[in-house]
Amino acid sequence: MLKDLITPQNANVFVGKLGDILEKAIDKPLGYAINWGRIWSLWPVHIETACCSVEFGAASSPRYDVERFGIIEAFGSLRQCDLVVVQGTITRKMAPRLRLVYDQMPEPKYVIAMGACAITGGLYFDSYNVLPGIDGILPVDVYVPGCPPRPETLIQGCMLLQEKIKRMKARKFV
Amino acid sequence: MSSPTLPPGLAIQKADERIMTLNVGPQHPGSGHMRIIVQIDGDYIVACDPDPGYVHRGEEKMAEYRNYVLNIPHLERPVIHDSCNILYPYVLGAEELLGLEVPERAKYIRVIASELNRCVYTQYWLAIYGIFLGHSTMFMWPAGDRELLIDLLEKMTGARVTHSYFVPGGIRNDLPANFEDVCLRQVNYFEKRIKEYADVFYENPILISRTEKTGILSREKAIGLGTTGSVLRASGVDYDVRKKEPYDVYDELDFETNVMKSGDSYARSRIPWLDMMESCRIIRDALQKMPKSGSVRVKLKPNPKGALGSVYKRVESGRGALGCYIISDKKPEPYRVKLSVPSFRNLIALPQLLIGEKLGNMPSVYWSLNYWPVEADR
Amino acid sequence: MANELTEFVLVSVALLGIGIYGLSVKRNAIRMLFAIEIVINAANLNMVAFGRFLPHSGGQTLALFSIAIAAAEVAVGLSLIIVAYRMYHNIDIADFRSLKG
Amino acid sequence: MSFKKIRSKKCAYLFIQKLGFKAKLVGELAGNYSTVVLMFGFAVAAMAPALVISRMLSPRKRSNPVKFLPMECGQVPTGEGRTHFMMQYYAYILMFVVFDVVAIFLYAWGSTILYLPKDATLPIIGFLAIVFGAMAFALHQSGRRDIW
Amino acid sequence: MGTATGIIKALNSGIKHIALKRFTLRYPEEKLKFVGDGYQFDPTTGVGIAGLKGRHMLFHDHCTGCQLCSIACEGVAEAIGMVKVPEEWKQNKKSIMPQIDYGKCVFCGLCVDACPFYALYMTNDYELSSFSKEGLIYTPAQLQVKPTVAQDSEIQISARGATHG
Amino acid sequence: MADAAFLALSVITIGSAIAALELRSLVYGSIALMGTLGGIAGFFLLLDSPFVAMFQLAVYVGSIAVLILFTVMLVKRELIFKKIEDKRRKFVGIALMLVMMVALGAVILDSGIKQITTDEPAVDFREIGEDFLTYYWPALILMGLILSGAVTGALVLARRVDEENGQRVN
Amino acid sequence: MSSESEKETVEKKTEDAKLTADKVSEKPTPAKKPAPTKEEPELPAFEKGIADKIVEKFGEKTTITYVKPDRVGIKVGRDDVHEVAEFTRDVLNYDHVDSVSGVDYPADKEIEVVYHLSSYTDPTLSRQILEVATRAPREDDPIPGNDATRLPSLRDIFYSVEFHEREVFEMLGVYFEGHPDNRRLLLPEDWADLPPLRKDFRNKGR
Amino acid sequence: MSVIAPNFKLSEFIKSILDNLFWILLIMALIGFPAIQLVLFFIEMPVINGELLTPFLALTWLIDPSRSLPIIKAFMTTDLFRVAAFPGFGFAALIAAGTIFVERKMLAKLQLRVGPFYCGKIEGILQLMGDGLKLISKEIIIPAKADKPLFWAAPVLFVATAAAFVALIPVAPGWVVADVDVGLLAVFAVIGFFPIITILSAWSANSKFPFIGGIRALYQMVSFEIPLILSLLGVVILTGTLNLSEIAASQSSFPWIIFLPIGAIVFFITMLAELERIPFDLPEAESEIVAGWLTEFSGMMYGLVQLGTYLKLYAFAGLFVVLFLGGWSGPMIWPPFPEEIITEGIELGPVTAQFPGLPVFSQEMLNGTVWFVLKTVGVIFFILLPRGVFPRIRVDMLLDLGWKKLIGLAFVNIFIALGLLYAGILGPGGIF
Ligand code: SF4
Ligand code: SF4
Ligand code: SF4
Repeated sequence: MLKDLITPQNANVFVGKLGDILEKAIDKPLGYAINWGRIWSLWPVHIETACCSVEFGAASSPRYDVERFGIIEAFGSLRQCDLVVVQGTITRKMAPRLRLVYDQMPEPKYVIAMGACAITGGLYFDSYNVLPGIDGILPVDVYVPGCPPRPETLIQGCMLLQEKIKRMKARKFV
Repeated sequence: MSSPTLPPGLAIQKADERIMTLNVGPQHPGSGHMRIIVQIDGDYIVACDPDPGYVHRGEEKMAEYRNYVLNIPHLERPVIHDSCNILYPYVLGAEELLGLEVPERAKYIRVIASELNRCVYTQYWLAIYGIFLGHSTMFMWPAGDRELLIDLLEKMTGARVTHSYFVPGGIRNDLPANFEDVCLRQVNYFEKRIKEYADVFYENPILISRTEKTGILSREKAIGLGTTGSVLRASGVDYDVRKKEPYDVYDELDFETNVMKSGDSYARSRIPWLDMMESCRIIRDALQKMPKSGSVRVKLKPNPKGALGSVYKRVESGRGALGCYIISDKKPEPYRVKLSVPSFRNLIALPQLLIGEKLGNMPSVYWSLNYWPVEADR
Repeated sequence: MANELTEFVLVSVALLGIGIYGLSVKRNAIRMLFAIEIVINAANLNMVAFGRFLPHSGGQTLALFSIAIAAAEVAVGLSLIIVAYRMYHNIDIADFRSLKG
Repeated sequence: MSFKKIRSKKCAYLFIQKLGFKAKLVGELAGNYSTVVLMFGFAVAAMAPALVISRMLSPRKRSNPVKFLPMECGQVPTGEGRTHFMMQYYAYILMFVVFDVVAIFLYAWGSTILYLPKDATLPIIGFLAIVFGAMAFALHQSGRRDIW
Repeated sequence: MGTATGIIKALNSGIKHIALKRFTLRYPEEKLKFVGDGYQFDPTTGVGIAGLKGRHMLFHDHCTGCQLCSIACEGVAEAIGMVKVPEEWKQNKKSIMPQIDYGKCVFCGLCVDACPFYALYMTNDYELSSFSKEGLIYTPAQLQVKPTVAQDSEIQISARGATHG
Repeated sequence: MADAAFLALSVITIGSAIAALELRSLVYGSIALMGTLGGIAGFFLLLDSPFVAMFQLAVYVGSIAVLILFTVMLVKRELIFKKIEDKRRKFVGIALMLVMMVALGAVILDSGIKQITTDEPAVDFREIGEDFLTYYWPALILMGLILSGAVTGALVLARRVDEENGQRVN
Repeated sequence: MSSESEKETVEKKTEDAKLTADKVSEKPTPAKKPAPTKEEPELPAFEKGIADKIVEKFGEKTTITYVKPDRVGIKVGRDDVHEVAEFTRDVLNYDHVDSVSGVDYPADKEIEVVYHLSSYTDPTLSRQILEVATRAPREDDPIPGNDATRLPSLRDIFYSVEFHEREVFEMLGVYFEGHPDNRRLLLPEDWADLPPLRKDFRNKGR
Repeated sequence: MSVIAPNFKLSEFIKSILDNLFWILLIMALIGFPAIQLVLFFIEMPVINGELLTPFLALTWLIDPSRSLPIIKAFMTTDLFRVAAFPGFGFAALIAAGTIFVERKMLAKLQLRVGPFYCGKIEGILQLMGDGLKLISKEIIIPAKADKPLFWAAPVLFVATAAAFVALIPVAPGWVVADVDVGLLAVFAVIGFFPIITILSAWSANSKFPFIGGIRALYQMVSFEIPLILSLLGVVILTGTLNLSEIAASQSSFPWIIFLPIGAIVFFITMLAELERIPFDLPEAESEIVAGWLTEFSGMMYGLVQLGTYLKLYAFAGLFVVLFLGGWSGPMIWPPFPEEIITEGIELGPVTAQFPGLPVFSQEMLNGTVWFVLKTVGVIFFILLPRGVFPRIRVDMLLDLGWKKLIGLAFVNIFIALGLLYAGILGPGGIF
């Protein structure tokens, strides 16, 4: 009787079940931990596209100090970054470069559209050289309105992004 | 204006082999919103080609579709942290075209606002200069102290940077109650703070040895290239529009212009700092001389029409002389608005200064030109 | 096993052989430099080994001396290679022969 | 010789508790150094899994060939990455090779100086004088731009 | 020696700053005060001067649906669109009111200047970030909400540096 | 322990010596050369001469290998990956190598070297310095002269002669 | 040319404007500080002198558009602009160009390029701006660089116009002969439309 | 519009952890213990307390805490413990992690701001963990034309070399991973590996900016190696030994920095340069060459390089302490263990368990470690401080400084040491 049970098929099934259970067991805490890490260590890439970079700079100044949230500004290389803050107007000259920068960044990566220009074109809705918002070229996670947004608004946007990351799935598969 | 020659010992045998072309920008911590294509031979820059235009938004074209008032939010966008100054020549020109007369008190408030804005701009510039030199504290201190003045401007205008404060015929709203005291207190503290920068920045031997004798712009070259502002004054030309062609009430205020002879990056970076102290002086002086009450704005008709003709007005902004050329053809919209911006005028000096320099000097020389890419691109 | 002199000497002989092979076969100037280094090292190994087994400080002293000379030799050798490379844009010894005229 | 004499004479110099341990058997001393190698190996063994785990955990998208281009400031890169490129300071590396030898050589002298008579310093002074001469010349040369 | 003293001076100044107070405004806990000393903001109605960079506030009982704000905004950013409001509100005859898209608005305040009936004001409610573009469009009903003013920090200057308190 | 170390070191040293000469890429060749040099340093350690071993590591691996790598990176990319050798001489070279190794090995195994073993304590490294300063001091001075000559000569050689018409075209 | 009548009107208007401007500038300085602005009545004479010098030298080739306090405007034909610029630099001591603006006049089928000259070295000229305008023919179907819209470049006289002229070239399609570097500056590399500052180039929705 | 999944709850997280615990225990019971027993049967066991460690004995010791102490003590004398935990990798990594946190907080304080604050509730102490977790779950990009083996190996080798450097630093009397009689030379030998790894990784990335950065790093490290070596010669002359433990022990009465301040200053400056810290962070000068030789490193590779950098920082600071500040020597501040603990051990309240021979470490060792750590932290503070005060310098200035000024000063230092020795102030028969 016991011999009947121990067959290769059953063993396979058993191992498969064990694997499922293990994956389920590991998945959640690991995902939680990874997401937690990602939340507190958003490193924005150093790309300035227009005048909103002034307020982006102000956000990392001592008065607002985004480093409190683990956001460090001084990263040179885009290979180490995971957040694109599109700081304002995207002109037709800048758009391909922005896309390239986004493409070259490692996964996972997030996009914040900062300023009216980055969201819809803002003031430059009728300009000949400005894209009407960056939705066409990048998948945006959080929109931060304003012209330029106050640093508080940007920080609030970052907090929203953290909230969003918390609810994302950390990995596709082990 | 002879073409720049290579430094001795840098004649190149086979150009294609030893020269490396670097794209500095637009995603580069040391480029701002532009691209500089540099070619280096070892450690020396042998060719440099600035490539601006990444923020070219067609402001001048759009200004032709909007009337004199609706243009205001647009025309301050090129330099949002110096927005009072960049609006100033436009507003002066529009006033001349529309035949308006500004109340005395508004003139003083304009001067105060524009001086505050000059400091705000310069502090931001200084902060970025720090980043370019690899000095993170030099970013943080000015960027933090700048907030003191931003706070004042916020009290005056309600906005942190894009104030839209100057309108043809005066200013948009009066000063808040009790503003003078707060302003005096914060400006005094601000002045004390920027004096503390001397130890860590301007008298720091490492910074001095890094920037002194690099990127030297001689007096003749500075004049011939038509540079302006701190770049010009660092090369020994005493030219400040506020002194030479005083607008509003600058001729009644007491201030000096700062001139240095050496024309190197150090002088170019030090002049704006000295200018900030003068600005503090101007602000205090203006606060004292300002009429304590009175109207601040002449009422405008809706859709005012400009007189036929053209005006060219200029002011001294944080970066240098800023001109605005307006042509009007008796319509509510100006026929043509041209901003002659100091950044664009100073950009021409960049290739001249960089060729023959070491690669390590590139960021400091570039940013010492007091260049704001968004303004140059308009 | 390692307590005998012979093994060390044999290793050094093997290295010497490899070095001589490299010197005779390779025409790449840098490779030849490698071969020379290997030969020098074989010699050093011998010196130190003998110095250890006939306890005498001379072995180590000479080895130090030899390493120092080798450094000097490499500096000069590489400079020569660079000069030759700059002239001929190649590092093939056969090309350098025309140096003599 | 003199060294042995001083050692047997019981050094009055109290800083030194013991003189170097001397190996009787061939290869005995090497045991001390094995821990350095062990540490090296341990670090490799501990850190390589970090990369493997990271490779396992991280999301990967290789659909985009642009991603694997060399990074060049948001520009599609041009030209060769490893060009034949040199800075003007090649002379310093040449100097390093020679003076590194000299500098470490001085340790052979420095660590023995306590056990030697004073006149044994003379040769090293001569040696240093020669090397100083060479170094002055080399530094003078290396200031030139055309050395690479 | 000048170099050495310069370096020592710089180090000294750096160490001195470690003892200074921090300037940081801890944003989510503290918020900038717009009330009082010098600020042009009325806490009771929640409205400020036209330049204030916060979202707008619409007083339904004043708005006549005259579209002047929308026309003013056309030259700036085309952020205001007039939308139908439910008939039962009975605020104005045409029952249209401005709806503002904050994805476009640049907070210039020209619409506030343009409104002849004092129906539109700017407030200090700047926390407008959103996950989606749709979330940035504020309908007349949303615009009517008066922002809460629980903000109390301002710059204070003491002997140990400027702080927020 | 020492035996195992000896075996491993022999394999590393000889293997990487062959690799240094035979690997296609010069950069990998330099790395293999570093392996050889490090292996020799290991032998020195086994022979209880740590000073020489560390000297070997610091000088050979730390500076000579760097210089070689640097020079390798200086040459053109094609040349790094090109094998330059005489096909005809290859077999002659191998034969030469084998003959030499066999002959020398036979001589060594035949000679009295095999009898040399020792129980004496190793030579302390301080004696090296002592040697240099007392008995070998002319050699020390000579070494100073050689090093000076080397650096002078190398620098003079490495200087580039400017070409007059070498202005760049842009 | 049809612009003459317009020019006259401009002159009249500017004179009116000047009067009002005088009034404005007199008012705020009643008796506080007489020093810096005292020579105001004489100034137009000074500017007149500048204008006269140019007219004296070039006669018919140039026309004076306006003379205002601190501002003089002259207008030159495209063939003489080089000469006039040389004269202003060498004799009148204007040493750099503040701005170069291109203005499109589709009605006149012309494109005007306005140089604003000023001086750092000459203290008497420090308040002055000399406006030198010149016109190039305009084509309705522009092929920037390859049509009749051409002007001589002033780069060999005023080095500072280098980037300005590049900008005018791409914004209005005026090709500057003798400019060493007539490349694109601000617009994207793949811009294939009309030069954007021409009046017949319309922004979207306008 | 992005869809947002329901929030992840902490309670679920805890529950899943409990799940995991259950499974781990189950697997341990079913597979782990039998495996351990098997291993214990077949492997030669050490003799502890005069008893051969048989599997049964080991099991009893596992159950009775007081009897397990000998095992721990025996384990602590093995090389593995030294390498992995106390003076070796674990200890160094801990200090490195602390350094990163302190650096960020201190820099922030100097710049009048807060620094990491929200991560980990209390002043952001978990910031480093957050960064680490992020980096480990980040994609690693290998550029298409890169030399893959070298590119992968470089960060690991970097950490490993730094670890080998750490191995040479004595922490307390007798507590050093490798007690080597030519320790100082071994240090130089290990330092010599860093430029090679740097230039190889830079070359392998096949990109322009890393290559320039790598070459800069090479120049920098190489040029400052000679002043580094020369500046330490003074100490060697005065002590006559190359063993780091002996050098540290020789300073029981006074540290060498009193007699050789110039050497200490030169060593400190060269240390900054070798560590690529501001003002000498040219290889990573982000405003000139993006991130230097780190430009192409992404994800955990970058993390490893950072770890290596900070390990190196700890090692250099430790070396400075050992050579110039007297290593572990300092007045005894560690309270002596009460007599009964040493003889009888501790009695633990309700569950009566006695721990005889409890103080695992001796009092001297703990005191020495405390002093060593204190001094090291002080030195690290001074290494970190320039980052807030100085800008970056330029390559030619750097080379000039290294080759002209520092080498000259180092020789001045050597002659001071010689003078002290021959004037009879120090050395055999000297005053001190
Ligand atoms: S939103 Fe405003 S501040 Fe930001 S880029 Fe656009 S115009 Fe500039
Ligand atoms: S808000 Fe004011 S301007 Fe706008 S529709 Fe209402 S009443 Fe008219
Ligand atoms: S503030 Fe300006 S942009 Fe915003 S709705 Fe009003 S007019 Fe339009």
